[in-house]
Amino acid sequence: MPPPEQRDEVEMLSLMLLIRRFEERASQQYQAQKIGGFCHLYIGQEAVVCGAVAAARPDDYLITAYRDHAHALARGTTADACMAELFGKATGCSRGLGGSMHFFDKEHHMYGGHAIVAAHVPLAAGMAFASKYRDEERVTLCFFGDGAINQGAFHEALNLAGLYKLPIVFICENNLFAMGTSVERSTSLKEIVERAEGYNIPGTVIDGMNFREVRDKLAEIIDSIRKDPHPAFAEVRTYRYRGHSMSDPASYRTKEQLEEFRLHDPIIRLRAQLTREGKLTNEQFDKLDKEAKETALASVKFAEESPEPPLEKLYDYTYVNGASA
Amino acid sequence: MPPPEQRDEVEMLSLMLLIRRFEERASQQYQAQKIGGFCHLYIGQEAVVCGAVAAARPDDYLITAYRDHAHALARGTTADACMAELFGKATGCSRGLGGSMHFFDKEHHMYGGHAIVAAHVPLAAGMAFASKYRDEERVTLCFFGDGAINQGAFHEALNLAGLYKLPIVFICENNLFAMGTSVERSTSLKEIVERAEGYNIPGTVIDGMNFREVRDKLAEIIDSIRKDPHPAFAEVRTYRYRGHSMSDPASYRTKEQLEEFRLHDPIIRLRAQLTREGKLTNEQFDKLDKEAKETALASVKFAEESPEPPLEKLYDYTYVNGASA
Amino acid sequence: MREITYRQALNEALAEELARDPNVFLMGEEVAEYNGAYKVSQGLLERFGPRRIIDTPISENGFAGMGVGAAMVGLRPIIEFMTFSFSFVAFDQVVNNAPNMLTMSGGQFNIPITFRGPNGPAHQLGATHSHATECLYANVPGLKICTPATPRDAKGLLKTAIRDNNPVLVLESELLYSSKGMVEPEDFELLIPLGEAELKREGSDVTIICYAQTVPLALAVAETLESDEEISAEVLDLRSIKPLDLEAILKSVSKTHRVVIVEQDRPFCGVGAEVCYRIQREIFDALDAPIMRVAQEDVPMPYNERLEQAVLPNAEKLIAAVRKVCYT
Amino acid sequence: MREITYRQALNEALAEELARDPNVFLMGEEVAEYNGAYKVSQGLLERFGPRRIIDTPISENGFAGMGVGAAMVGLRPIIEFMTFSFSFVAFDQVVNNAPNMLTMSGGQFNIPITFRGPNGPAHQLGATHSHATECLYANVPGLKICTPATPRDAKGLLKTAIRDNNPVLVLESELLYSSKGMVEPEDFELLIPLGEAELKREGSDVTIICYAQTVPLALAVAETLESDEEISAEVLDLRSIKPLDLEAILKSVSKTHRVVIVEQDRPFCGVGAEVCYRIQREIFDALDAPIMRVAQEDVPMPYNERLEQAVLPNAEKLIAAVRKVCYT
Ligand SMILES: Cc1ncc(C[n+]2csc(CCOP(=O)(O)OP(=O)(O)O)c2C)c(N)n1
Ligand SMILES: Cc1ncc(C[n+]2csc(CCOP(=O)(O)OP(=O)(O)O)c2C)c(N)n1
Ligand SMILES: [Mg+2]
Ligand SMILES: [Mg+2]
Repeated sequence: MPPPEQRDEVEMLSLMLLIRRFEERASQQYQAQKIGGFCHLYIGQEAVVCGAVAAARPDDYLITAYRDHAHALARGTTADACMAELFGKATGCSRGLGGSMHFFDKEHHMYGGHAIVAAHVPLAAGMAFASKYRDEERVTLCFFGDGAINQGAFHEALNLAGLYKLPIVFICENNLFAMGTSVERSTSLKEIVERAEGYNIPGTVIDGMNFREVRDKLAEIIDSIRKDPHPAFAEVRTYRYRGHSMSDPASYRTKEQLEEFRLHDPIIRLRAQLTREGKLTNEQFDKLDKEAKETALASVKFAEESPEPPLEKLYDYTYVNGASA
Repeated sequence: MPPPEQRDEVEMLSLMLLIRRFEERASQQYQAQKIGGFCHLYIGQEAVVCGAVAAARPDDYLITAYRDHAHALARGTTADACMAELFGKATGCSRGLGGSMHFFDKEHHMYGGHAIVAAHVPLAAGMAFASKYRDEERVTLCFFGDGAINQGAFHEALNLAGLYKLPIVFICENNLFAMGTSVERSTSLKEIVERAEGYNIPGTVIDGMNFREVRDKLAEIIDSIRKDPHPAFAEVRTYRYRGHSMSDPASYRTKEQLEEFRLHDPIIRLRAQLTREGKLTNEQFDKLDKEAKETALASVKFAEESPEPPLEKLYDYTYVNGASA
Repeated sequence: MREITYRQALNEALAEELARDPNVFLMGEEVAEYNGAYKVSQGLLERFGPRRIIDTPISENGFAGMGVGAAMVGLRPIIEFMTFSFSFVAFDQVVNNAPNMLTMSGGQFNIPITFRGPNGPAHQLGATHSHATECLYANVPGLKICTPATPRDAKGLLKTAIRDNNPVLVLESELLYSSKGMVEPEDFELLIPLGEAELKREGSDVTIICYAQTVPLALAVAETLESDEEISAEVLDLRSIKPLDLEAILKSVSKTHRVVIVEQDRPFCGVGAEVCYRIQREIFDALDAPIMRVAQEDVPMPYNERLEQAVLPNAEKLIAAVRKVCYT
Repeated sequence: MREITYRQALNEALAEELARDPNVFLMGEEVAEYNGAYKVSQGLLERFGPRRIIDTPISENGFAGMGVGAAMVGLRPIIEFMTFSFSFVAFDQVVNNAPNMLTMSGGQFNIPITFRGPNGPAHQLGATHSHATECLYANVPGLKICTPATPRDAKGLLKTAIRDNNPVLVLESELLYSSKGMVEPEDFELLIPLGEAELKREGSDVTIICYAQTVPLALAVAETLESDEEISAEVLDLRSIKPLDLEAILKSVSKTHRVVIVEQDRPFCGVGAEVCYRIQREIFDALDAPIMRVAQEDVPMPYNERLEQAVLPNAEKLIAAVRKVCYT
């Protein structure tokens, strides 16, 4: 596959559009009570996972927390499979058993979708351990929020990754808030990235509203890891436009702050860059956006028409049969 | 009570002697199977807790891990009560119910004696929280080993202490090993003290084999905390002459390393300093050592002759009766 | 008496105990500025200020341990777990430090702490967020556990828990927060002792033992049984899991001779297993039928709503169990 | 057959499975250079090297989670807890990530991991170091749990656990590590299925159900009962707690009509409570007496030896319980 720089930026722009339109639909369907449980939207943060995916190989391991719809879509899980999962249907990426917070797609190297804050960070270290154990040229991308860095699991995983020189990038999606708690109120530190020093892990700050910066800086990190396995830490500064979850009015932040970030909207930004460079016309953009909207809408129809997981299979997911041959 | 500088160093020397002689007796009694369970000796590290106690007030909160005999003795728990605890007798500092790893003495502000690595570090933060909550001029001294810094509990407690500006000194007794694991093999970091930076907590390195340095550097830290509540971190470099526990031959380290540290033995060192300064004669030292040996020996007799905790009280320690008035 | 919600009842209990005792404080994620993830602490920051209503980072093990440490030196912490599913990252603090301190210190340090928050399956939250923890914590000596099902019990039990000198877990139910019930006027000092079950309905043919979310279920089923099958069911709400009100249980079973236990936790080593053991041990000859239990199916909780409903105890399962013990 | 210790048996099982499958690795505190805190991994580093025998920092939550992550992508980790009392700081990884992954991923990710180490009270280690965790983990769907009592069972169950495609907890006993027993020769492929209890002694008057440390106790008591009271006791070793061999249990009880369960865990919601519930539910009419249990006293473990012995199940308590169910 082509090196990151070559990956078609227009394609990545349409991916960001798909993510946004998909989540707008999801939000609408949640309000219509077609979707249950908790639902956390990624709108505003699209450049982070898209930049990371553009910088990585499709078979690099990817794992994240519960704000995970975009990570699956970015990895190639279809909008149909994602929406069906939200609807709890058998055609969902987790067969309707995981729900919004637990998206999985083995085929596309999407390893979840994990809802206990920071509990997946040790899992990521274990995946990186496995690729090193097998001498694979594989890098693990571990996404988590700013709220995760004060959990013991985060601390233990970073120390272990540093100790064993594991090929992993810890990607902290710093959107300034953990639910209603700002980073200043959760973390005894000026800059999150400094925490990596406590494990002798190199850290980088990245503007998460800028697709090209995310892609290029992560590409550099990932390539250096491929050459010589080691952990790296990236604090990617971004913002979620919506509340923490569908039930959160987000009254803890100012309208000004939100507007400020909207000015740097990652989709508008990449579109402008591409247009300026003559790589994209307005017509082309509108077409991409129209396609994204159609795909998102179609996914709702697909989810609605999909079957529920069969009741009689209720007991089939607790244990697998058989043993190692 | 007098400021640290004034505290009689000869008195502190005899305290170090008592701790050493007490543990030599304990080790002997363990081999004679008068003592059960695990037993971890502090021999070699005496200057750490003695320096800390000399720098603090008697009512400052003190809490440590399972290598805790010295911490109780330094706080004023009698050798009798300590030996009786090892023997599991009703006259022990924990009434024979705690054992070597769980020494407690409320009267002398010794808050344990905790055997789950790092699990007491959040307790210490809570104690410091309480004194700040009540506006007390009290500092909490939290001791733990180099092996504790890779536990989640340590991480969470340091961040919380930094966030809430708690009056606490985190005292890492770095004796280079956690059981058979050297610091290089457990910690992805060059210097343990650097980890404090990840929480914006000031750190200091202290020579733990030198009583005066421990006392003076900790006194400075403690005083600054009393003036203005905040957490501080001290990496105190020391060495345990014995194995991790009575059952550990300590074959993972070299005889040379042990001998190297013995050269800087904290007792010999303070004795030399005092003699040089004409504050202590050989006769006086021999007398102190003789007293320490006698106290330790007497504690064995006391423990042997003490009664067992009564069987009929077996159920009396699970819950206390009553409620807040 | 007034009608208020379970959520308001808890909020009143917190406010009253905070007002009563300056050593009481509330600590947890989003409890202060956000007024609680489920709004149980609504208005408390405004009334009691940031010294006593304290927001924390996502560090359950850290702040649960802080609570235990603060309790060692005389404070009376109330630690909120946003849900008890998250108490698992603090498990060591809850099962080691809180309940063992009194014994390990030979009686020197009791730990007057309250751990509270919603427990048990809510609605489509999936496997990681649906844990019913009562049987796990009930196994640990030194802990007390209550599981209020009504606004009145919620208020009375939480107030008692906060005043208790031992570690107490108040396991609330997210699905009950908005339910309503009659509670004494605010000025009335409502304290409900730990370890006292309550007969929520009288009956003669069978005893249905329940707690928390399964109480409304049991009451509804009892009505159906009365009207549809002429079975008179007695409904006993345990209210406290530990201490367990064995006396009340035996009294009812001695009368009905038939028992069904309906619980919200997992079946294997669940609360009902212990209750069953105690009953048959004490009054084996009084039993006219085997004791039946209705608990969750023994599978991780699926997200899909229909599957989730199939995992949970429900009227159909409970009625079937009652029929079984009544041989109808 | 040869006579070897329980420790050697475990060591052989580890060595054989490491040799058999390159995806198997052992990770934990002091397992490599120190050869294991209890020497169970003696010689493995020398034979298999640091790539597969891995020392860790004191970070149970971290390395237990690493094991689960490695298992997600095809390795077969063996995670040693120095003791299961320390698994509480990793509780969330063991009860959430390991057993829920298969369900949450709709069947895409099974977790072939083995968690092993000593479990239950040892000797005078005090309240924090004496936890019996079997009933806690048995409550969690998706986990399998075995509790070997003999060298043969230790070897056969551990090998089976390592090959199982699900998360399995092998709960060993520190007090049994040096005990000896007959085991097939090394070249024999010894695999003991999970979920199969074993009749360790035939009898006709009463069934004593036991596991792990209580098996030798039950066997000794059975001898005494035979000689002193002419009571013929059948001793059934569960070997696996989950899956539970209900068939074997019912078969024995249908014969003896009397049951005593002797367990090493705490009484409240302990393993015996579940076993009791299942028996009375299935063959209520076959019981001639209430089912009795002998477990720990429900108090935190005291350090003092005499008090510790008073907390633990012992011959005196077991004999009293047997007498009770036999109405002698
Ligand atoms: C251990 C644990 N504690 C609490 C929660 C509840 N919770 C879910 S998300 C969240 C905030 C996380 O914020 P952050 O890590 O910044 O991620 P973001 O939501 O901003 O993407 C909290 C407290 C949880 N899921 N797990
Ligand atoms: C959570 C936990 N894991 C493992 C252990 C077993 N253990 C007891 S002491 C110890 C080593 C601790 O070393 P360190 O912190 O350096 O203290 P030191 O023994 O050197 O004083 C270990 C691994 C434990 N008690 N708790
Ligand atoms: Mg965030
Ligand atoms: Mg050490």
